[in-house]
Amino acid sequence: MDYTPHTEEEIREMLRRVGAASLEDLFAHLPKEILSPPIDLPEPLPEWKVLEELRRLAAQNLPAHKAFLGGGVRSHHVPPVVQALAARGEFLTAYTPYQPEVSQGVLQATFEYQTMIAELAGLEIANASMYDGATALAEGVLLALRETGRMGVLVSQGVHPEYRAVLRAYLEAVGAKLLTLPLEGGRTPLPEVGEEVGAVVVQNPNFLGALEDLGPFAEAAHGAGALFVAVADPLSLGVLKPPGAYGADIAVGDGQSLGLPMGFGGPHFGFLATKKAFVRQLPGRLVSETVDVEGRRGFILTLQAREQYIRRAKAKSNITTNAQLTALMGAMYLAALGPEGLREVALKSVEMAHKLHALLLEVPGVRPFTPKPFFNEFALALPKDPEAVRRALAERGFHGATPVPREYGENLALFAATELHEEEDLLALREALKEVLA
Amino acid sequence: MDYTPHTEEEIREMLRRVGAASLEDLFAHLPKEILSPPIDLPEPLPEWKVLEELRRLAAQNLPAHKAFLGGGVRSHHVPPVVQALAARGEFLTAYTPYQPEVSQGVLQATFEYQTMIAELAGLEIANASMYDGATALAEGVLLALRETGRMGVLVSQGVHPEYRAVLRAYLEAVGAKLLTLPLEGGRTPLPEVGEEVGAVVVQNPNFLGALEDLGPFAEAAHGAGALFVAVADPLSLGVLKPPGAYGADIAVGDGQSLGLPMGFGGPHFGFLATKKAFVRQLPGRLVSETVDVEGRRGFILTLQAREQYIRRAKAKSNITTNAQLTALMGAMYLAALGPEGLREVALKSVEMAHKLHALLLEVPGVRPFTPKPFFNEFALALPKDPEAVRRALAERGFHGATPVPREYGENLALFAATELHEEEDLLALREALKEVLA
Amino acid sequence: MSFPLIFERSRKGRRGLKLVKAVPKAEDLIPKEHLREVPPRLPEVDELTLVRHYTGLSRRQVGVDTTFYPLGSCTMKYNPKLHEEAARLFADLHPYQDPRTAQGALRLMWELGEYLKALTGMDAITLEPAAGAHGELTGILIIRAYHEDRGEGRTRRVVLVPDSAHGSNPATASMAGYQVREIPSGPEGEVDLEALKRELGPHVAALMLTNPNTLGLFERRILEISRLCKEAGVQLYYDGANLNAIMGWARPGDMGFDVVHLNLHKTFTVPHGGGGPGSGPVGVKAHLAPYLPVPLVERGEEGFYLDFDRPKSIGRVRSFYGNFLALVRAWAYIRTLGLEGLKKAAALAVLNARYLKELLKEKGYRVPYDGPSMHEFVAQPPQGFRALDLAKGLLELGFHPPTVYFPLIVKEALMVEPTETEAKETLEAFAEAMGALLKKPKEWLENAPYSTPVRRLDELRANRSPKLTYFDE
Amino acid sequence: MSFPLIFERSRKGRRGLKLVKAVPKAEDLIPKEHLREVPPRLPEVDELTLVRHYTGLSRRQVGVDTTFYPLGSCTMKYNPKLHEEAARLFADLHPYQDPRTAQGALRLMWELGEYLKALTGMDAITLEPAAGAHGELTGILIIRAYHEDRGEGRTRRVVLVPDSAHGSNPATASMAGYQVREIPSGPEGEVDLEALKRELGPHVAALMLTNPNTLGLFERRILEISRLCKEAGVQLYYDGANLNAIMGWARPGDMGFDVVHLNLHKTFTVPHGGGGPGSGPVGVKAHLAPYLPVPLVERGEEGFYLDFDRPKSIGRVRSFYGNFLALVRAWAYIRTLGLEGLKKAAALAVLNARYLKELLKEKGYRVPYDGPSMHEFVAQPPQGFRALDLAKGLLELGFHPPTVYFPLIVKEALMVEPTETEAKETLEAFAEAMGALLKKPKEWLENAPYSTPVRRLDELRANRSPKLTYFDE
Repeated sequence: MDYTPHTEEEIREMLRRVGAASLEDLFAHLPKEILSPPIDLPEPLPEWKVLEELRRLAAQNLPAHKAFLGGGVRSHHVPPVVQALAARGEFLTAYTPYQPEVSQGVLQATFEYQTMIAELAGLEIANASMYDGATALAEGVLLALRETGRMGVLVSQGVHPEYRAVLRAYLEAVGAKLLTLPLEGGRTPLPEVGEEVGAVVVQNPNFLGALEDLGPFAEAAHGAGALFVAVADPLSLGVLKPPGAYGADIAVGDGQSLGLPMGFGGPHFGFLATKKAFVRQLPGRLVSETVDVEGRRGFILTLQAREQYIRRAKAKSNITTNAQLTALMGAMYLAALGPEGLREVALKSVEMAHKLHALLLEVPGVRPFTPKPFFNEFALALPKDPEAVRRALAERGFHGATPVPREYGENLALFAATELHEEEDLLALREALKEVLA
Repeated sequence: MDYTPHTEEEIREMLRRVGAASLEDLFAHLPKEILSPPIDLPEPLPEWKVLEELRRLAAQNLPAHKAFLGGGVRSHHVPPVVQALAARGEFLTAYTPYQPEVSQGVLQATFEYQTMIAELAGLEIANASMYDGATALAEGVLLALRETGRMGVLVSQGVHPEYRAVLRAYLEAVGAKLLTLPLEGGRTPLPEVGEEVGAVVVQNPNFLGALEDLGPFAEAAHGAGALFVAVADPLSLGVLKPPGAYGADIAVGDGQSLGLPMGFGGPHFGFLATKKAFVRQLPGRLVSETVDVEGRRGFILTLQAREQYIRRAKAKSNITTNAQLTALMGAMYLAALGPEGLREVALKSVEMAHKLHALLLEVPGVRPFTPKPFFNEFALALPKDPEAVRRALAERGFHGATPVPREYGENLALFAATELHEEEDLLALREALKEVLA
Repeated sequence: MSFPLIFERSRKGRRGLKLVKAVPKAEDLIPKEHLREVPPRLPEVDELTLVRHYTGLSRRQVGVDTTFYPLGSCTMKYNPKLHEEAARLFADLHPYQDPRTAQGALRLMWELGEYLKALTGMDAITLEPAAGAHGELTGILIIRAYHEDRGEGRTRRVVLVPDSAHGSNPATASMAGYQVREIPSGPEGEVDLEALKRELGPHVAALMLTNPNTLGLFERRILEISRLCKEAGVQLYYDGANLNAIMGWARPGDMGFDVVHLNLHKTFTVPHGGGGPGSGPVGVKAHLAPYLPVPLVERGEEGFYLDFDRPKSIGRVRSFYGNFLALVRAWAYIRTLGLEGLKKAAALAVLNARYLKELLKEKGYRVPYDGPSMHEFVAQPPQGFRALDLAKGLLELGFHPPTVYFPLIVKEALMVEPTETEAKETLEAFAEAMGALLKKPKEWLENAPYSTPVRRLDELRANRSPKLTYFDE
Repeated sequence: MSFPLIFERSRKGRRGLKLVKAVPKAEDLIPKEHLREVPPRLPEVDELTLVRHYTGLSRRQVGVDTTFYPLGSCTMKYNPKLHEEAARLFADLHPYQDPRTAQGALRLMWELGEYLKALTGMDAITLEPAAGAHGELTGILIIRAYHEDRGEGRTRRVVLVPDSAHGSNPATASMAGYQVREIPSGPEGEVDLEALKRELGPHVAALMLTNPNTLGLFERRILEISRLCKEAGVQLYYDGANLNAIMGWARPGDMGFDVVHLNLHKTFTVPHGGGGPGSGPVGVKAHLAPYLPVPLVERGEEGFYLDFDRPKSIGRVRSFYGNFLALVRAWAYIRTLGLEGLKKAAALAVLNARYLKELLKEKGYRVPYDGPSMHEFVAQPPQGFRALDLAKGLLELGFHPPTVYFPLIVKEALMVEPTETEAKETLEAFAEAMGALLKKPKEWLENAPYSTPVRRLDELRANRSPKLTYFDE
């Protein structure tokens, strides 16, 4: 039950050639005290049994297809065509395209990804991907601090709380200061931007789903010599004014909404777009077009002097493995839908979220919290503990009511809708919520 | 919700070029009486909704993983590696390799398949596949009749009743005579073979799971100038003496046991192996090794003059599309397991079937029917209608008790075991059967 | 640079998948005389070698997923990836499980049958046949049973087929024990009505027609043909290979056909798989329904069930219920497109063919039967060019060639079926390539292709001394 | 013959996937000032074009599935296809669904954590980091929090790394706000103990080691190193990139490491995906457990739950719970192999490396630090050959080259890691190719490769005037 090709005879022959008496002998130079410790692992299983065990585990989960849960991940359609293409062994089992002559598939696909992300963000360039939206934000802010030479960061409370937690961990490490701008009425108030501030960060739609007007933040940031960083949902950029059009210098976000499986939170991918002027401060991989010795167009990793494996301690980031395959899936999704398809999915989600909003407000005790206009999710104030509501809904077969952290208010829960929801689904949720809150 | 690339503008442009005013206009020369009839079909759906509908239908089935059902299809492990490789778009979306220069993938894989099947059968050659085991049998018998110039066929009742039904339909069409040899004590009695008989057909293991001794049938057939046709389960050929070693002239069977999904009965594939001497009477495609103009090894469809698209009414069969992809999956399975792996799966199935046999005979009222030695399935005589037993077992979550047609006896049911069954599964079935028969 | 055979990658004792932990001894289970003495010489490879082998082979193969593939009469349209996921949902069902535990599968079959009946205008249907030719055989056996039931089995011994018919039509008729007579095509490429009239009579069991025919032309006098057949007691058989041209626009049933087979792997996007598995349902008019093979899926009060109680049935043409997983794909296709989508697909298949025909004529190709083409057309190269060489030249230019040398009534035939899923610019690029070929030096054409995994192969050698297995000397 | 960009395949108004039937009007839902004025210039393609595009791109790409890929330090072993099916089973879970409805997923995470703790000899673990370097950052942040908690945060400002370390080690230390000091390697390729002693002190926060190191050599004095670190209050960090060499045979925990990160995409067969997503769990000794990021998966009386109540935690390094679907694959791998299988895999990885080293030496390559190699080794070509040219030559001969120019302490380095899933004859064929390269004319080498989809690319041009998007002028 392993994946090694060696026959007993081959092992003997190879051992002889390398002058070892046995496989154990290959480890004979390790300190005896630590060699072959007792390790408690389950017995090996044939693959059909592994699959059975996995199916047994999977059966202990209630799948979240058509979940009404929000908070950075939503139940969207995962197109089989994207899954099938990304499963091609050449994409799946290649690594970083250090040898461009035999890696044009990954390189060109990444170049196309960069283009699509830049287009969505309304900015000039994008890197080849980051781990997720949260780390993309952290790296984006670090970029802004490097670029401005400052150490202060103003972050809207409307930025996903987990993103802010990651940002905090990254910033504290380098001694940068993080100041949070509490939401007022569900939206970010325009702050005073001090001279120590290198980055102002706002998310749109914000964590509560509300639309923010980003223009004034960009102006305020620029007025004080800071950069403006926008956190965006790429799906929303099919219809919403892109960060670049608001004057953002850096746009980041998470790619899950682009048809990626929710996967209990990952892997998805983070995107990071910015202006070409900042390219040499950009972390992560970048693919450039160039030509080969015969003048044919080709693609290649470029500006590698920014990266850790060349620049070591002076690199712009330590990132190496990023989220190539999931980013590729995001690009495939965008290509499969095109601008119209993306717009339609986004609008349908918004429409269904608004219908859901109206329906859930019919439930006694439920009060609105997220102000209009919102996008495809919103917070409601519930008359009960949202964790209990979420559980009670789950017992009725519905996934809904993402509990909102206390910092935003008491008994708040997020509800989202997507292109997968139909009127009857919304009505069914309303009835279930009525029961739960009765 | 369709797969056409045409934009409205392109359609206009193309219509103009072909001199048509509209898409309707393209059909204007069809008789008016029949044009655009009202047709009642459901409304089109976006793909996520189609998937939802299919999942809804799928949820109305009780999956048969680990089924104890026998009768020509069994619940075996379907290796993900085989599924993944066969899903490669080039294999999936090619057609008959008429252009060998760009079809070496399918052609070489088929050549390898032919080799593996010939090896399993202990015969010299095999064709590129038939639809299923039953049609492979029919075509194999027709081959024998062509080769002998006779019109009589002796068929053991131990041949799967559905295979015999298919054989009957094919033979009646050409006016051949089918004579059935009733089983005696669960095995085929050695018949007198008359001069009108062109083929003698025995299945091993037979429909009731019992092992037949094929040697005497081959002798009897050959003694009367007839050919001997053996129906075999390819998995069993990992351990059992192959038809060729018994003197069979033709071996046929169904490939499902080689790791193919049960798929409610199909698609699987049929195999047909025989002696090289009969090659020009063989129906279906054949791939041969050859060389290209530079002397490189290559593969090509050969002896096409046997086939319908060349020989038309004089072809050896009308078969064209066969079961290429499923046959490829069978070959991949054989390559993945190798001779040892195949042997192990076969033996494990046999072992578990024997344990199951002993356990089920502990259930009051159950009597043995299939004589020993049997392979990996067997018939039991039940004290109740087997259809009712099957249903009652299903209500308890078990798939077992394939009802055996009345021609074999009253209240008989088949039970099978495979490499997927563990002791606890067998015990659980025994308990369930006890309940059902109590 | 020849690609190794899996047997050449094999190493004695190497193991791939191991599915069994504790292996029982053969002798403890099976009497020795039944045991194999010599193990089969199957390849012994590890899993990575397996993956590299078949991945490598796939990279030596083209398909619709890689290349424009206008193989006439084969309808090489796009096969949606959705359908592969759909089929997976139904993979784990046993044909003999209690039908109450397979209601979803049975409902799907029943619904698909209803859809196909609606689309063809037939009264009853079987989903059992495994491919188009298999559907043909099923259909002819049904016709045979019908005539026999009426006492005309011994007199009606002839099946008529046009000279432009697929080879499977006459081969099928032979397999069903019939004599075959060819009906010539008229000057416009349609059935010669006078010739047909001469052949019709009480000795004829059936007329097999493809409509549109293999020239891509709709038989405009089909209503007259069917009337003549009816008068002569001749059953009219519809070869559905070309249904893609007219689906939703016209129905064989309305044209007067008695039997129809469909190729789900052509018209309804079941992937061709390098040559199958396909699926060939057969629809019939009410008078033939009693003869359909068993079982049929029926809807009863307690749900869907398999009906075996059909005393006049021809019996069976396949084990179990046909290529069920192919049916799932066809169901998904029909539900995705709906009637409007299917009509649009057919119309654009026709538009693509007519457009490409115009482009090729412009490039110097002739179209001998240049009527109102449907989904395909048959072109001829200018004098002096061989269809084979052009096909090989196309390979060098990155296209899969059309069907060549068929139908037989056109010399050096190039039978082109672009399908509706190809884009305008693909058709134009193909036409450019076809044009470019006519300007290539003769020698270049005769020796093409050059950069394919192998070049022209020695077919004669393969025919004279076929080597059909690795171990064959 | 350059392959079109997806944007070049785009046609205005063409549609691929349509997921919405009745499309609402934007203005009815969203105030105009929030709406996008210019649509993004995304490609407009049909589904078949999409499939041909990405299938075509994949055919211009090699991977482990196609080619021997001995990229040193990356452990390019076979990625079982089983794992892709495994991951699908868990695809449809939302991170914020009620944990009681995700007990299977949580159990899998918990079990994987237990397995990894057992294999590394650590006391607690987080599965949150998304890759190896991300794990490094997590680990160093934990060490930082530990020192700060003990009041030594301001004094311990230095992280030590060997000169042979992966670039990510110093880069990570920088990201965590540390100064980096390099420790030279001794003549045998292991850490220079005297140099290390000189550097250790109360100003040092951590020493980051890879063991076996990037020369493929096990640091034989690791117990002394860890003792020295302990004495100096320096936390010892284990870069798990090379764990494949010793898994099951020796544990970082037993060697005295305080923190370990693992690369599930190297050691535990998560596919590399062309550069991720990976997964980089971090295990720690008990004294560091309080600082692990939130949440941790814990087992309680009512089942598995996510523990957020960890006041000393460094917070978060990623949203949600890490790359969960990668964890599923690693779980499947460990359950398939068990301890014996993992030990066998490690031993054969070592055997393959040592065997290939011997073969390459025979062909004329030098191995400057020729100690008892583990899973990889670093070779040098004979005088006058450039590693780059040899790499490009290998491409022409059908192999993926080793890592070149790393580690930095070896000139013209060729860092070769064959992994345990490669067959003996593959190693031999590779060695033959490496030998053949040394006999090629200089000019051939300098201009290789020749028959790849593109040949050598102009890197300088890309660096000087990068064109990073299609719409960039």
